[in-house]
Amino acid sequence: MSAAMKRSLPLAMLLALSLAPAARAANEADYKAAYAAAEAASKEAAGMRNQWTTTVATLAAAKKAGDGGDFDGAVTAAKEAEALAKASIVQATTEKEAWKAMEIR
Amino acid sequence: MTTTTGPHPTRRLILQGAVSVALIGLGNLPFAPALAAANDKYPDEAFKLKNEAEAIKALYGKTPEPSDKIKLDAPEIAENGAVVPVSVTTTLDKVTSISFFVAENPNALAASYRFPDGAIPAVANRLKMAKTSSVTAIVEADGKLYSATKDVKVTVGGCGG
Amino acid sequence: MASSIRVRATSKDDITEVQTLIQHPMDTGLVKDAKGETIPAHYIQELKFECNGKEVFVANWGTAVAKDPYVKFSFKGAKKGDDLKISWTDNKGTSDETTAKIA
Amino acid sequence: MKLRILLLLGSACAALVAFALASPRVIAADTVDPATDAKAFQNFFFQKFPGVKHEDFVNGPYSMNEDMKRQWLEKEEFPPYEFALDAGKEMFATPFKNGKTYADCFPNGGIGIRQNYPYFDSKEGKVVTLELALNRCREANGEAPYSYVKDEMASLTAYMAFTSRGKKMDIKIPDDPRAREAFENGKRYFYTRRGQLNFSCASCHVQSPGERIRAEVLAPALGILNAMPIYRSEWSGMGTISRRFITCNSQTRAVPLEPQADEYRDVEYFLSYVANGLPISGPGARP
Repeated sequence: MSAAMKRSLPLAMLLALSLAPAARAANEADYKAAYAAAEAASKEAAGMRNQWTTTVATLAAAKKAGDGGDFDGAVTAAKEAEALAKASIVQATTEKEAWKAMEIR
Repeated sequence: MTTTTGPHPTRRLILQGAVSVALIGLGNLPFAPALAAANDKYPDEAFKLKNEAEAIKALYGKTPEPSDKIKLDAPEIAENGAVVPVSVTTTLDKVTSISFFVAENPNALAASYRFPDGAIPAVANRLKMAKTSSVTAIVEADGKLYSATKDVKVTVGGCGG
Repeated sequence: MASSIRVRATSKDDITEVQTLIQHPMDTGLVKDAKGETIPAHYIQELKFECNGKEVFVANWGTAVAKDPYVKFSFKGAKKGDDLKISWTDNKGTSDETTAKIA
Repeated sequence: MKLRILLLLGSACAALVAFALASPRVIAADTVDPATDAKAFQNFFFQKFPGVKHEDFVNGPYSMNEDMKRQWLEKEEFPPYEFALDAGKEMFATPFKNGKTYADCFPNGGIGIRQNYPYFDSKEGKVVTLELALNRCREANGEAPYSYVKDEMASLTAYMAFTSRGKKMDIKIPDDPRAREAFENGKRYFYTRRGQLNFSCASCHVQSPGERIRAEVLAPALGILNAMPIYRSEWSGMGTISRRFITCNSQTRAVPLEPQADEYRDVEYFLSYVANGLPISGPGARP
C-alpha cells in the first residue's frame, strides 16, 4: 500500500468510529449535555460582552426543540449554538489587538 | 434592519404585511362604476382597487394619454420606502384634478387632489412605497386625462440583523 | 396639546404658497406590531383648505401617504392677513382643524 | 582603577539620560494623544473626500450623495422632527412635581450647551453624556427616568441640540489619565469588530462612507453624532444616540449592551472629540 493509503486508513476508521454513536437517535441525556456545553460557552461570550444575537437565537431554538422532545434537532441546534459562542469568544480575544490595524493614525 | 426585538414595527414586517394583503385585494369589488373625479364624495372604491388601470378608470372613468407637459419629480432610488418625496407641476391649463398612483403598492391609488379654479396646477407630497415601482401622475385638464410616469427603486436599508 | 396641523402660508404677488405638516400615524392596516397583532388602518381621508369662505384645495388620501403627512400647493386670489382654514377627517371619523394667517 | 570605573559609570549615565530624553518622543507616539488622533482622523476624511466642505461632513450620507441630498433638502423645508422639537421645547419648560425644571440642572439653563456634551466628570471618573445627564436631572428631582431609546428622551435632546445649532463641537479631555483612558476605550470600541457579520463601526463608516448597504448610503464617521438625535424614515420616528448604537450592534448580529453602558459613553466621547470644530446640526432627518 502506498504511504498515503497507509495514513488515510486509520483516519477513515477513526471517522467511522466517531459516526457510529450518532447513528442511534439522540436521547434526553445527549440533549442535556450538548445544551449545557452550549450554555457555558454562551455565558463566557456574554461575560466578555461580545455575545452574538445568532448564538442567543440558536440556543433558544435548541431549548424549544429539547422541551418539545425533538432531541435530534435540539442536539444539532445546541452544537451550532456552542460553535457560534466559541467563535464570538475567538473574535473578542483576537480583536483585543487586531483593532489597531484599522486605526487611522 | 432592526431586529425583531425592536419595540417598533420593522420594515420587514411592513413588507410581509404588504404582500399578504395583495392577495386579499385581488378578490374585491368587481369593476366599479365610472365616477367623475370632480364630485365631492371620497372615492372609496378607487382607493380600494389594487390594479392601477382599474383604479384610474374607477376614479376618472377615462383612460389617460401620456403628455410631456407634466413634470413628475420623484427620486431614482428612494431614500426609504416609508417617506418618498414626489411632486408634479404641469403647463396644461384648466386643471381640475391631479392624482398619484404607485403600481406595485397594495392599492395603486395613493393620493388624489382637487383643484378648484384659482389653484395652481402643482402639488408636492410624501408617499409610501411597498417596493420598487412605477409612480404615475394623472392630470385631468379640461375634461381630458394626461399622465407621466417615473420608476422609483425601493429596497430596505441596513446590512443585516 | 398643540394642534396636529403645522402650516406655513406665504403670499407673494397674488400667489399664496401653502406648506402643511400633519401629525398623524397614517397606519396602513398592513403592519403587525411587536406582539404580532395587526395595527388597524388609521389614515386621513380628506384634507380641506378654505380661504375667504371658498374651497381652495382638497386632498383625498389613501393608506400610501407617509406618516406625519406633508403637502405643498399654491393658489391665487388671497392676500397677506387672510385667514386660511385647514381641516382633516380620518377613516375613524376623528378630525382636527386650525386657522392660519397668510404671511 | 577607581577612576576608570568612575569614567565608565559617568558615560553610562550620560548615555542613559540621552536615551531617556529621546525616548519620550518615541513613547509619546504610542501613548494616547487625543489631539494628534483627532487631527489624523479629520485629515483622513478631508483627504479621502476633498470635494466635501469640512462642515458638510455633519450631514452624514447627504454629504456623500447628491440625489439623496436633494431629497433631504426637500424634506428639510418642513422636517419630520418638527413635532419632536416642539414637544421637547414644551417638556423643557414644564416644571417637575417639585417645581424645578431641566434648566436648573444645566449650565446656562440648558440652552446652547449641547456642543460640550459628552464631558468627563472627574468626580465620577467617567464620561457623562447629555442623555445620561437628562435622566440624572429627572431622578434628582424625584421623576422617573425616561427610556434612552424612546421619544421623550429624543424630544429633549432634539430641543437642546436645536438651541446649539451651528455652534462648533467643543469636547474637552482634561489632563486626567482616566479621561485619556476613556477616550482610548472609546477608540478601541470604535475599531473593534463584533457580531457574526464581524464588522466594526470603522468597517462601514471609515472604510466605505458614500457607498451603499442596500438602499442606504453610509455616513462618514467624522461628525456622525453632530446631527443627533435624528428622525429616521426607517424607524418613522425619532432616534437618540443610544438607539442608534443599539440598532447598529443588532445589524451586525452583536447583542447590544445596556443603553449608556461605559463602552457607549466612551465611544460617544471619542466620536464627539474627533469632530471638534464641526458644527452641531441636530436634530436631523435621515433615511
